[in-house]
Amino acid sequence: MIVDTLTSPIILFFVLGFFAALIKSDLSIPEAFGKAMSIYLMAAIGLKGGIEVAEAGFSVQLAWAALAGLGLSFLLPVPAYFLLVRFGGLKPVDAGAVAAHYGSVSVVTFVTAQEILTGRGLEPAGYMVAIMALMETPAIISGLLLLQGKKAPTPGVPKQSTTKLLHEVFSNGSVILLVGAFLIGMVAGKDGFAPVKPLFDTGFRGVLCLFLLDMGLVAARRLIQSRKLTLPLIVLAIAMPVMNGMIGAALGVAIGLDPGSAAILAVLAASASYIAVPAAMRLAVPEADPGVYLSMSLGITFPFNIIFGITIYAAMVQMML
Amino acid sequence: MIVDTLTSPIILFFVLGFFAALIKSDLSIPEAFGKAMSIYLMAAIGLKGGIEVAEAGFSVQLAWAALAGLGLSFLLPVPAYFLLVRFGGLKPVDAGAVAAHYGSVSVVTFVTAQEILTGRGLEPAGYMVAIMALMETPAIISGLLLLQGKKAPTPGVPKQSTTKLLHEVFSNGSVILLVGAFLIGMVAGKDGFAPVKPLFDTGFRGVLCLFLLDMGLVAARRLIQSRKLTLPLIVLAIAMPVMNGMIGAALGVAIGLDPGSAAILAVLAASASYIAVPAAMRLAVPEADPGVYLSMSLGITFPFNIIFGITIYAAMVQMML
Amino acid sequence: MIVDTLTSPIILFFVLGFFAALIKSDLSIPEAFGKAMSIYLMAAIGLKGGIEVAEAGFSVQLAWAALAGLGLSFLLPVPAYFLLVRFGGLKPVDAGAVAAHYGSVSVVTFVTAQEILTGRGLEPAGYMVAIMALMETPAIISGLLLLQGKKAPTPGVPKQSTTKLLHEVFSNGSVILLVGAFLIGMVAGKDGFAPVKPLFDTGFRGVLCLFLLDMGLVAARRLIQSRKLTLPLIVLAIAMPVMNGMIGAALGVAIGLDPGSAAILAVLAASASYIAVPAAMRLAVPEADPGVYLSMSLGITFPFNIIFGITIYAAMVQMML
Amino acid sequence: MVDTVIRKRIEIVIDTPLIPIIINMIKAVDISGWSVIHVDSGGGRDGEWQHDDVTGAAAKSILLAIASDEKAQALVDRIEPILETHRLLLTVGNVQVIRGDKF
Amino acid sequence: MVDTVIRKRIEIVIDTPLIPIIINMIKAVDISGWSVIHVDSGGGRDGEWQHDDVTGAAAKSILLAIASDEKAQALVDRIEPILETHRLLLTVGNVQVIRGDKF
Amino acid sequence: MVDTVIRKRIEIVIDTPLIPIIINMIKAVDISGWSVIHVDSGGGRDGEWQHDDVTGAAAKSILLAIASDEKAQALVDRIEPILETHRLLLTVGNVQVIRGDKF
Ligand SMILES: Nc1ncnc2c1ncn2[C@@H]1O[C@H](COP(=O)(O)O)[C@@H](O)[C@H]1O
Ligand SMILES: Nc1ncnc2c1ncn2[C@@H]1O[C@H](COP(=O)(O)O)[C@@H](O)[C@H]1O
Ligand SMILES: Nc1ncnc2c1ncn2[C@@H]1O[C@H](COP(=O)(O)O)[C@@H](O)[C@H]1O
Ligand code: NA
Ligand code: NA
Ligand code: NA
Repeated sequence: MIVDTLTSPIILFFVLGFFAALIKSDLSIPEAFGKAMSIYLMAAIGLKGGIEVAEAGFSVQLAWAALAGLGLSFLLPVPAYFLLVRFGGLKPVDAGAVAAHYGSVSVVTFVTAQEILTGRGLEPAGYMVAIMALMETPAIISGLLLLQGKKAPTPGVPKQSTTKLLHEVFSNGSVILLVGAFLIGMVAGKDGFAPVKPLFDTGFRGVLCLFLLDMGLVAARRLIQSRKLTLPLIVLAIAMPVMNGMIGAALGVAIGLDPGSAAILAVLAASASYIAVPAAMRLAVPEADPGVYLSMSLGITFPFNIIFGITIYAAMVQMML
Repeated sequence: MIVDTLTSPIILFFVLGFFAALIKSDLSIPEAFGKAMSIYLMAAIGLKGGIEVAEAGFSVQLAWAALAGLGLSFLLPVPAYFLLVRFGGLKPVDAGAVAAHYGSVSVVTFVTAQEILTGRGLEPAGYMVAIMALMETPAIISGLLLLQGKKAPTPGVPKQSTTKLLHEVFSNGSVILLVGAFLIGMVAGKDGFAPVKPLFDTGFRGVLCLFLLDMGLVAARRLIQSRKLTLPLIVLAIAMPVMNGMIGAALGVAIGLDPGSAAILAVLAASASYIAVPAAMRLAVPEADPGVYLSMSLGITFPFNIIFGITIYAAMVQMML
Repeated sequence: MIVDTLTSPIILFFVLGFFAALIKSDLSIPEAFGKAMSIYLMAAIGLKGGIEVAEAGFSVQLAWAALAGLGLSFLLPVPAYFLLVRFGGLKPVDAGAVAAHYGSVSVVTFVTAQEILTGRGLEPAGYMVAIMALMETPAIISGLLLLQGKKAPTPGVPKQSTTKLLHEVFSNGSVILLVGAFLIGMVAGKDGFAPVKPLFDTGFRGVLCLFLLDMGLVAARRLIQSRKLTLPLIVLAIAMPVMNGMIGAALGVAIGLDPGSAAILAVLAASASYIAVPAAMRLAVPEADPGVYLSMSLGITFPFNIIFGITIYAAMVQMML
Repeated sequence: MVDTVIRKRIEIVIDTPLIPIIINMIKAVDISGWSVIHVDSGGGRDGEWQHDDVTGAAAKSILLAIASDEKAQALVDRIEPILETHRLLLTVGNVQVIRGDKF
Repeated sequence: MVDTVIRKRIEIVIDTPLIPIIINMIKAVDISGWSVIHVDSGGGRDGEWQHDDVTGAAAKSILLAIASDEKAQALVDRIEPILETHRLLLTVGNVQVIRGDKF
Repeated sequence: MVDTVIRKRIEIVIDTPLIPIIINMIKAVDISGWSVIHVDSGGGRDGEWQHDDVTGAAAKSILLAIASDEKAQALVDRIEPILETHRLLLTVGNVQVIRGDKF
């Protein structure tokens, strides 16, 4: 199965980007193009999920999956935090910030997993994209709760008020776009979607290739430029996703999800955020070192998940069934 | 019909953007991506119009429509100017600048109307895109004529020469692109267009969705940040398009255009520029406050036209027939 | 045939851009969009070439074509250098820098030629895209060798080490992307390509139109702003591509390439780089005046090749057969 | 010849996500405005970085504000405690402006 | 050690569409060059703005020009009358340059 | 009130492809960091240019570095010989910084 994955153009473009950055090529994707692709991808998966839910209707599974997703995002940072402090040797502020990343999710890992699983006949349910949106932000709150009291208030700077933080968390651009496109998909339905389908459906995998090329470059550059990674942190950046993936897989199977959906729940649990959470942490815990959390989530966990993780978590689910 | 409009993904993406900006989400579309989409859309509608004219040939209607368009763009600023001074309480420089916006047209409103009307079986004639290009700039000249003498010459700054201004007006990027693509469509014809059709035709509605998402964000942010809007100005920003739309509809019906073309002429009359004219006014009348004209045309008239106006103007035409 | 070319939308968009810049229109394509399109085009042609080679297998022709390409890129700068010094009146540093441009290739000229030749039933072999990648960089080394000793070392600045320069040459972004996409195409093959085909195949010609619009603008602006072009340089900027094209055509026919491949080899020989080589020259020979080499390659040779050259080189090949 | 007065030119190299914190301070000390300049790349104790990175969390900008001596001092006093934790680089220079009363 | 002389560093925060007006003035007073710096966002008496806006009419830039005392003064004199109407923010500072004769 | 010291603000208008050469010099004289500012367009003896150009070979940037007198002088000495050949525009100004020991 790993071989399957490794001959898929999507993964190969990621490897190409990663390789180009490692040999210090000057290949680079303009920032605006990268952002444009991520907006396109989020709109496309949101729409697709919404249409599928409009077709299939709400179900008990959906409710269970939502609960599971919320719970995972909220609780996974807790063991992560203690591992990061004890085993990783991080200061509490840094550990809290990193933990929030591992509770939250990576949209690109989700999309890549969806493509790979669908290619193997394990298509996840349409509502899983909504579950992903749900999982983006609880981990941020959870990470900040872990830091409560640990963080000396800086003189002269008023503490971020909780309502302000909650607002930031729920009005986060990617959450709004995912949820908004999901609702548009539900309202428009299959017929309403038909006219816009050529862009959002047909072009999807090709754009994903180019976006993963970009992510490969970004991940490898982050890895090269990071000076904050110690061996324990590298180990944790692989062990935590495997551990979280296993918990996600077990939970998915336990609540009776179909194999594809359970696998994608595992992928979501295993993946670590590198867009929404870093931005939130930068603002809420500026003392935490972005060099640590970006290197771990983007430099190690993300490539690990794309190349090996997805296949591993799918295998876990199939062994548990 | 309003309900129809409100379940179209195109409009829903606009509403999503508008909503995101209202709740102060950090969702944003990179500037370069927005410009890229508008270049794509203009090239696509230009090509499409040119091909249709190549098929249908020139006609008396086309000539009448061109005359009507030119006349509307040149004359609509006149009543607008007096309304803005008397009822809106604007200074002459500001009133002249705003009036020019309402004589000119909005490309996105045109494209959205074309999609919505086509969806209802009221497809406008292909040449209407050329009429739109014709209508972009006369209003600028008209607005400046209204200001003749009203504007104290600033010491040390040579007056903008008229030939220089005319050059700027006719070499305007969007006019060149629209007219150029139109001519390319006419030269290439249906067969020549076939190889490039997949990009320009198939992807069109999807790109329009994402572009309206962007426009929703921009319009709402403009509305929130504006401090120059008074109640009379808000009323005028809705009354002027309705009035202009009615004039456009009547003229379209009077010169014997088919219902779709008459409706789109009404939409063009009703729409207000927010790209070509602001840039020209900024340079020609720097004393005019951009806060006023952008807030009115982009913050109020544009969303009003997209969500309600298009349907209203189409209904006007159908009542007049 | 020239007429054929001149009614193709691809060429017409180039002419439109060129015209818009000549009349000093403010039409402009955002830098990020231009770069995005060039990344897309390189990925697309790389993939396509790789898939075709995967289908057709390696062949003796491929090996001969590779040798021919390498030889052309490495040797064409030599006569160019002497012409530029003797006839063009350039200083040695400038002549060396310009010569390197004419040994290397222009990706856009290649792609445009491929489209035009395919449209005439002269489709080049798939492997020619790999030959293009091979031809990008030897000319840089060759140009620098010509300058050996001519260039006074600047006090305080350590000479660029050769290994560093070689690294820069081979890790060049466009080489990596072309070769990488080519290999991905070979690994994925026709079946693996199927899911990403809609983006890379269907949209290709349309994107090429918009990219040539951009290139038309850039080329004409470069021509207008250049103050370094003398009549001899203008003559050389047309004579050198014709001469190089003839050599390429002869070599292609001599090694037994099919007419399409021979024609594209001629196009490659005739084309001049305006991305990889200028960047390399700027860094390796900062004393050379970029105004000279960009004006010649981008302002004159590029438009000449797009509008007339491709047709001329194809005709040369057909006369030689 | 036009009359000019001396004002302070405050320049802060700052992580883009942290800009709102400083803008709040600028408003608090009643400085009349600010501009955010785009920084493409850079390097420091923490290594080098480029702007073209999807996360945006590591992007940097320059905040520029022109202010009177007094307001500049008030801003510097507020920023000083977070200078190290927020990894800011703050410089203050002198410039001449026309109609200095508006700063 | 290299010889340096003092020249003026003129910095103008300006609406992007108005740049050609000032460039004409720069040329008129014979200043040798200028650079336009990209401004992402800002705030002032008129509220806040972002650059990422399709209209472009509200975008701002910074015009930077290095010039001799004399030429700088000539430029400032020309700009002064339109400072308010065109909503410019003009500052002038001192910098050292090498080979000052070219400014 | 916070203690400040005077440091040098070095600003270099430079062709973007040449930046690595100067960064090497910055590192060689042990200056602690630098920032690269995005320049959109400009004009000089060689005519005008815009940034939105696919070649990238003609794009310009501004390199900004804050440094002590001594290190600034060392950098200027290194740059001086290539000032003309590499078409650099170098200016040095004075700014106040807090905790000047890190520069
Ligand atoms: N004191 C200031 N320092 C730096 N930039 C300013 C200042 N005041 C205004 N600006 C810039 O100039 C623009 C227009 O200011 P205003 O005319 O006050 O609305 C603002 O959006 C800022 O980008
Ligand atoms: N006096 C100046 N002030 C600010 N920028 C300048 C000045 N002179 C030149 N430049 C910048 O340096 C670039 C090259 O100048 P030049 O070498 O004179 O062609 C110009 O395009 C400007 O961006
Ligand atoms: N001396 C300096 N001059 C100019 N910019 C600097 C300097 N030091 C640091 N920076 C900028 O601030 C960022 C963070 O620096 P640091 O905190 O030292 O890693 C760097 O990436 C640069 O963009
Ligand atoms: Na997770
Ligand atoms: Na109108
Ligand atoms: Na060549």
